[in-house]
Amino acid sequence: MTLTSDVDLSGAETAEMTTAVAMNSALDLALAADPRVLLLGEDIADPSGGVFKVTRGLSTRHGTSRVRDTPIAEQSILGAAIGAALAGYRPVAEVMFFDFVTVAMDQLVNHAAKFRYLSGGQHPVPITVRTVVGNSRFGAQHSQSLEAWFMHTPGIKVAFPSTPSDAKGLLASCVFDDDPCLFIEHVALHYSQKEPVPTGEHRVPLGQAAVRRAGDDVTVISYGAQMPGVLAAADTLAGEGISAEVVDLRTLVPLDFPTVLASVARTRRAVVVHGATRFAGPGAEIAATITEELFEELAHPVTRLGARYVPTPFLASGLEPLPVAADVVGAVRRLASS
Amino acid sequence: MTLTSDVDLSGAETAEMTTAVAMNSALDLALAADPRVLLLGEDIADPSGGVFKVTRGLSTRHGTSRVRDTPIAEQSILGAAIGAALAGYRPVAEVMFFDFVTVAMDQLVNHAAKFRYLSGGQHPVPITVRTVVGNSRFGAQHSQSLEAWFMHTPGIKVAFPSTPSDAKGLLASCVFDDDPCLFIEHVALHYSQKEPVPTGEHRVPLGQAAVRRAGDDVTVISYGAQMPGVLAAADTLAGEGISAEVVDLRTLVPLDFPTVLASVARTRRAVVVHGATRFAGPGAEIAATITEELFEELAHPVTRLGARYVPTPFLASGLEPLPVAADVVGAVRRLASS
Amino acid sequence: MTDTQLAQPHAPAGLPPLAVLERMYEVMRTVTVTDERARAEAKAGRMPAAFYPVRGLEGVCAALGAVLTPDDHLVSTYRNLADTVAKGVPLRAVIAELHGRVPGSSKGKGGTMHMHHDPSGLMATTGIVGSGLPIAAGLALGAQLDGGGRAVAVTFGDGATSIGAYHEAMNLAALWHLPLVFVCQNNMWAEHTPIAAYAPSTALAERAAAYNMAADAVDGFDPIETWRVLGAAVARARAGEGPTFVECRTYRLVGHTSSADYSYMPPAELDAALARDPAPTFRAWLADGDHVAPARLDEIDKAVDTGVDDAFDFAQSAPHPEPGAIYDDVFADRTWVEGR
Amino acid sequence: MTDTQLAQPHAPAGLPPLAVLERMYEVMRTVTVTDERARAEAKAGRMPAAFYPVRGLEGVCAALGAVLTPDDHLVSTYRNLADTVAKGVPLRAVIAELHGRVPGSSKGKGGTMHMHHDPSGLMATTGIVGSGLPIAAGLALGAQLDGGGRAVAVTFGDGATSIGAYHEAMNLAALWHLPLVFVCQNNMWAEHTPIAAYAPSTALAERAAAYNMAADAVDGFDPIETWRVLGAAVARARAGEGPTFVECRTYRLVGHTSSADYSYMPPAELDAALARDPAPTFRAWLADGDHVAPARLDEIDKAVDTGVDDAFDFAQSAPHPEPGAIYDDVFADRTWVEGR
Ligand SMILES: Cc1ncc(C[n+]2csc(CCOP(=O)(O)OP(=O)(O)O)c2C)c(N)n1
Ligand SMILES: Cc1ncc(C[n+]2csc(CCOP(=O)(O)OP(=O)(O)O)c2C)c(N)n1
Ligand SMILES: [Mg+2]
Ligand SMILES: [Mg+2]
Repeated sequence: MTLTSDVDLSGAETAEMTTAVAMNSALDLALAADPRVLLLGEDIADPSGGVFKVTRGLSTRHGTSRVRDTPIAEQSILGAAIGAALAGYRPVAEVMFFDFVTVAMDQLVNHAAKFRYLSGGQHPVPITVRTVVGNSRFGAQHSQSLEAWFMHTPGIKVAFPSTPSDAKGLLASCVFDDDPCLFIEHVALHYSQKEPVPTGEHRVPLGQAAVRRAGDDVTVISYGAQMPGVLAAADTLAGEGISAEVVDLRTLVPLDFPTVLASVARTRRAVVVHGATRFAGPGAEIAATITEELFEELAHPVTRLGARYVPTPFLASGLEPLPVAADVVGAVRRLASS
Repeated sequence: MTLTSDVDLSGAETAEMTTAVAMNSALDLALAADPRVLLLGEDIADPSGGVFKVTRGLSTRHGTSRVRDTPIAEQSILGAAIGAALAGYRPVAEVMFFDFVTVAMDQLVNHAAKFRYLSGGQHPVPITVRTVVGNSRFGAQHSQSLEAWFMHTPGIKVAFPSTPSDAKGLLASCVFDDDPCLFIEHVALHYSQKEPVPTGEHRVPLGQAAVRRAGDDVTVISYGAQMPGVLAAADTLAGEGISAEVVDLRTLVPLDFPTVLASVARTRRAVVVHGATRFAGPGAEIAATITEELFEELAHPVTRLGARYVPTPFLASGLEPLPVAADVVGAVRRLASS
Repeated sequence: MTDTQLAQPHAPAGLPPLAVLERMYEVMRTVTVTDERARAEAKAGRMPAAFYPVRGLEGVCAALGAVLTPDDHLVSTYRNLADTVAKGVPLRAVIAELHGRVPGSSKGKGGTMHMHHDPSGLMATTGIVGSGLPIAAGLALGAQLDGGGRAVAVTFGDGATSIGAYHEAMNLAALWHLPLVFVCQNNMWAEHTPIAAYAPSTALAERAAAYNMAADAVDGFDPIETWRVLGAAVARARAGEGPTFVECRTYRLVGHTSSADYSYMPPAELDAALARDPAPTFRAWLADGDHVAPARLDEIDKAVDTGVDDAFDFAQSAPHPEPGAIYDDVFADRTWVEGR
Repeated sequence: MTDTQLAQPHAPAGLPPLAVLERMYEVMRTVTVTDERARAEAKAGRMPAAFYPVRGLEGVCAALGAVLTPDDHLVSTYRNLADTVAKGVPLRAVIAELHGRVPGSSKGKGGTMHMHHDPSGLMATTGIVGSGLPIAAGLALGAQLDGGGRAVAVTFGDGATSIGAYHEAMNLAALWHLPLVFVCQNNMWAEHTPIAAYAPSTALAERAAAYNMAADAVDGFDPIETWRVLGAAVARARAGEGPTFVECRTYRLVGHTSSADYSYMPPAELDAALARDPAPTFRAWLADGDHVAPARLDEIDKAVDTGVDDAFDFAQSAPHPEPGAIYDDVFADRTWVEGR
């Protein structure tokens, strides 16, 4: 099954785009539309155009003054983004891999996420931080999915798209949002899928989940790089006569509880699936909230699937820490069969 | 009601100690017992003896070569601790306030927590990182309770004591544990309470919760600086005829689920209370796990009380982001009355 | 104070004009008086705040305030009273913030370490050592992209030169020729640790020069010399000639916080510094050198004292935020926030 | 290569002894051959690993290996093949790790960026730019507390000099006079960005000297000069005279990763560097100067080629970890881990 965005594209001119190309388009349009948009990051300017080529061509089109290569110094990248935001700009900073935010958490957590509050509303920080979850090909320091840390940090929004169209639409929304946004990409999604994406201005609002597939028996809640596996699992399950509703959260802050709860209220069974570590992960919050709201309706406790409690073992080892489609199939079967 | 440790102190010589003094005693004994124990941190040597005086006298007794003042540079403090650990030492590093780990997350998360794994067991990292949760007197950058981030990071143990005796016993266990340990103190507990604490060697094992108060109607699960309020609430509730069992987790990794589940299996009602932000906080994991294990037994969904989703407002503002005893009383009452 | 001109290319010649001299003195006196008062209020329990005294920095901050305009941006630290006053933040807003009240510069929710005042160009203060520097680099990038003419300054302590964020910001500012003045308020102490105990080289300006930026050291107890050197640095920033590092050598005249002790400070060192207490020393120099008439100085003193009393009275009778205000300003929209 | 002696106080005089020359050549040749082979295996899909080529660093690493003993500790980066080989990690263990196999140096779970080999003193490698430096400072603290005599070295790229961790470690090492050698492998590139585009001053050794530590720059394509300067630095560390920063100037002879392109590298620059390709250049010098007999060099070449083939054969036929091994070595005890 192909993922499709829930945004109505009829009327809009579209082109087949990968996620990387769709993000490139969002950034290109933002740079063209608003002189206050700035890009900062390591190797993002041409000829490199970013290690995943997401910013390819942008410095050539918009100048290296607005699409700026930086030294390898993430504290200064994020600090510069925050400062430029205070000066009226809308910086988009790239942290090459999510794991590298660990060298610059202070700027994001103590400053970007708090300045609006600590200034009594005087100093919002409209920055977007783009970052990438890697995979085990690179080992344990290039494959962590740390969104739970930022869900737990009041003051920063978190988007994690799973389709090209959403990647474009959510990135545009982040860039033009007046709050700091963490925009999470996954290396497995950059070039894995093409779909028609509006060539012009396209936004997907922050805080709206998408029902990717309607179903009656069980609700599967997921986002980001787990979505293809979840949808494949739903296909398999459909073949067995089990109808799974699939909710793609798209943003984790704000998290669209109304959509999640409406679905689970109907199916009375839920599975949450993510690539982040299961223990104290995003699924814990989602499961706890569903349970608080729908305790009487639930036929079963919410099932959580997430990465095992281990540093990521190297890909070549063959060890798999992440939930795969078969795990989802198994979990849904267990819920549906009782 | 006075908190007392569950450790049997009969026989052992004891003295009345505050938490700060009890920790000092643990460090003093560790330094005396094992020449590989080292202390690193800002202002920890005499005459300062640490901003909260926890290390007072230790550099005088054990020398400034083993109790070392450092520059204000947390990455190098934690990196030096990790390196010294690889060289065979047992460093105890101080990060003055928990919020400051944000400048050094990389060392803790990417290196300390992963080296044992990434070296195939060759290079354990037996460091202890002591840090302090402040309060809103200092504002939003000196009052964050970030333990959830570390629960979510495979490879690092997390202790958060609530009593002088546990502070001593857990700190000693951390120092002599072969894995990296994050030992969390709270500024409100350093000098708030005295109790008899063994003057000699005293250890509280990591991963064992303590039942502070037995009860039948509701289980209240908490730890650290929320414990005094929780116990006060239990007193109030007792006056109303509601019997609350109070579990002090003491360590969050490993988290003692057997003790928690045994209690809730009996009471069928649970409230989790912590000073960390409620959203995606430690309580989410605890509530989700309880629900997974005891869904059929639970009379109600688990109630979670935690800090509101806001940066900490300045103390003098009078705004209160944390759950207080009255909130606990209210939550327990609601559960018990239905 | 010496009247000799610095070799500095952009150094303003001679002395500041009378209005500037008067304003500098007013700032210094205000800071001295407010600092004493704030510590007393904290001690008395009327101001439930951690407070970081600034005594010793009066001249440095007055000089910085005198060379910046409200359009220029400033980033400061937890030890920000002198910076905020010098930058022109109304004293009432400052003191109300220290008391957590609604008319505070951050509506009472920021507190001591978190002063923001957009109209005066006070863009942020931080409680995390060194973290203001990268943010100031971003403000300076903004000023540069706006077309120049505006300067950005950032203040920080001697201890901050040890931390990573300092290095990254220095490097970036030098690389991008940012219009940024790094004002190192060297008070010779980082909490209870003297500079020689944590710095392999205490030649901070030399270390800064290695980044390939202009760097200078100045006697921070000499407001006139400081004004010249900071003025030159700001002029260089405005002219698009890149960043400057200025080490202002002072001494911390009181403890690290309002409650800290002095026991670890060598008494002779402290006494020598106290003998140069900036505001009274500057006052004497202004009077003795006939730069400002004694009667005018008396007038300023009186106005300052009245202003300080007024600010504390104002603050202590101002309202606290309504409980519901706790959810304001987490995000632009508070709907989702309230539900969590 | 010049035979002139350096002014360096501890510089060993003359040339390395024959055994060292041979070993250096063996290391360089091993690295060159293994690097080519690893890229080929990755491309062919037989080695599912991100791999960071080291071509260009052969001489620097061989020199470093020659001045360290197995007791000395080394911390390296993701670009670690030459460091690990030079430090004496058995090639089979290295290549098996790149293939994720049980006999790998980290039992196959670490991979390319995470090589550890305690018996050889390879204490860590990191995938985070700059992060190895503070850890190396800690190892050096350990060596110092042990009573000295042992040296610690850390390798890192030119790009790492921009990041905070670098600064903090330099500062700490200078302050504590740690027995640490900072080996900057300057290959003139940080991914696709040339050094001049990110460094306000490319005089890296001068910048290092500002920390008040010994600092030197060396032609990293000259293994003998590099051996002398690194030898002096290690001798200084062993003698308790504190840290040294050595900038080894080389050039990256291939792309940033095994899959990267060269399009952004000025062809003339790359060609000039390739003309000095370390292993063949050193071989010619050894032979032409009668330092090592050609027949002996042929022998080494043959042994190296056989050894490399053997290591890849060994690795590719070695077992993967059992599935249950995923829970090993998170903590000392895996009980709790399995349940999560
Ligand atoms: C990252 C970080 N580490 C530690 C602290 C605790 N701390 C607050 S002030 C201070 C001393 C700073 O010294 P210096 O930079 O000289 O400034 P001063 O306080 O003397 O003005 C320290 C260590 C902090 N706020 N942030
Ligand atoms: C903190 C951090 N930021 C960014 C990266 C991505 N990255 C990996 S290698 C590299 C270039 C490093 O350049 P240099 O230090 O010169 O070493 P080289 O790769 O040239 O050996 C970058 C930016 C990283 N690994 N860590
Ligand atoms: Mg200072
Ligand atoms: Mg390089």
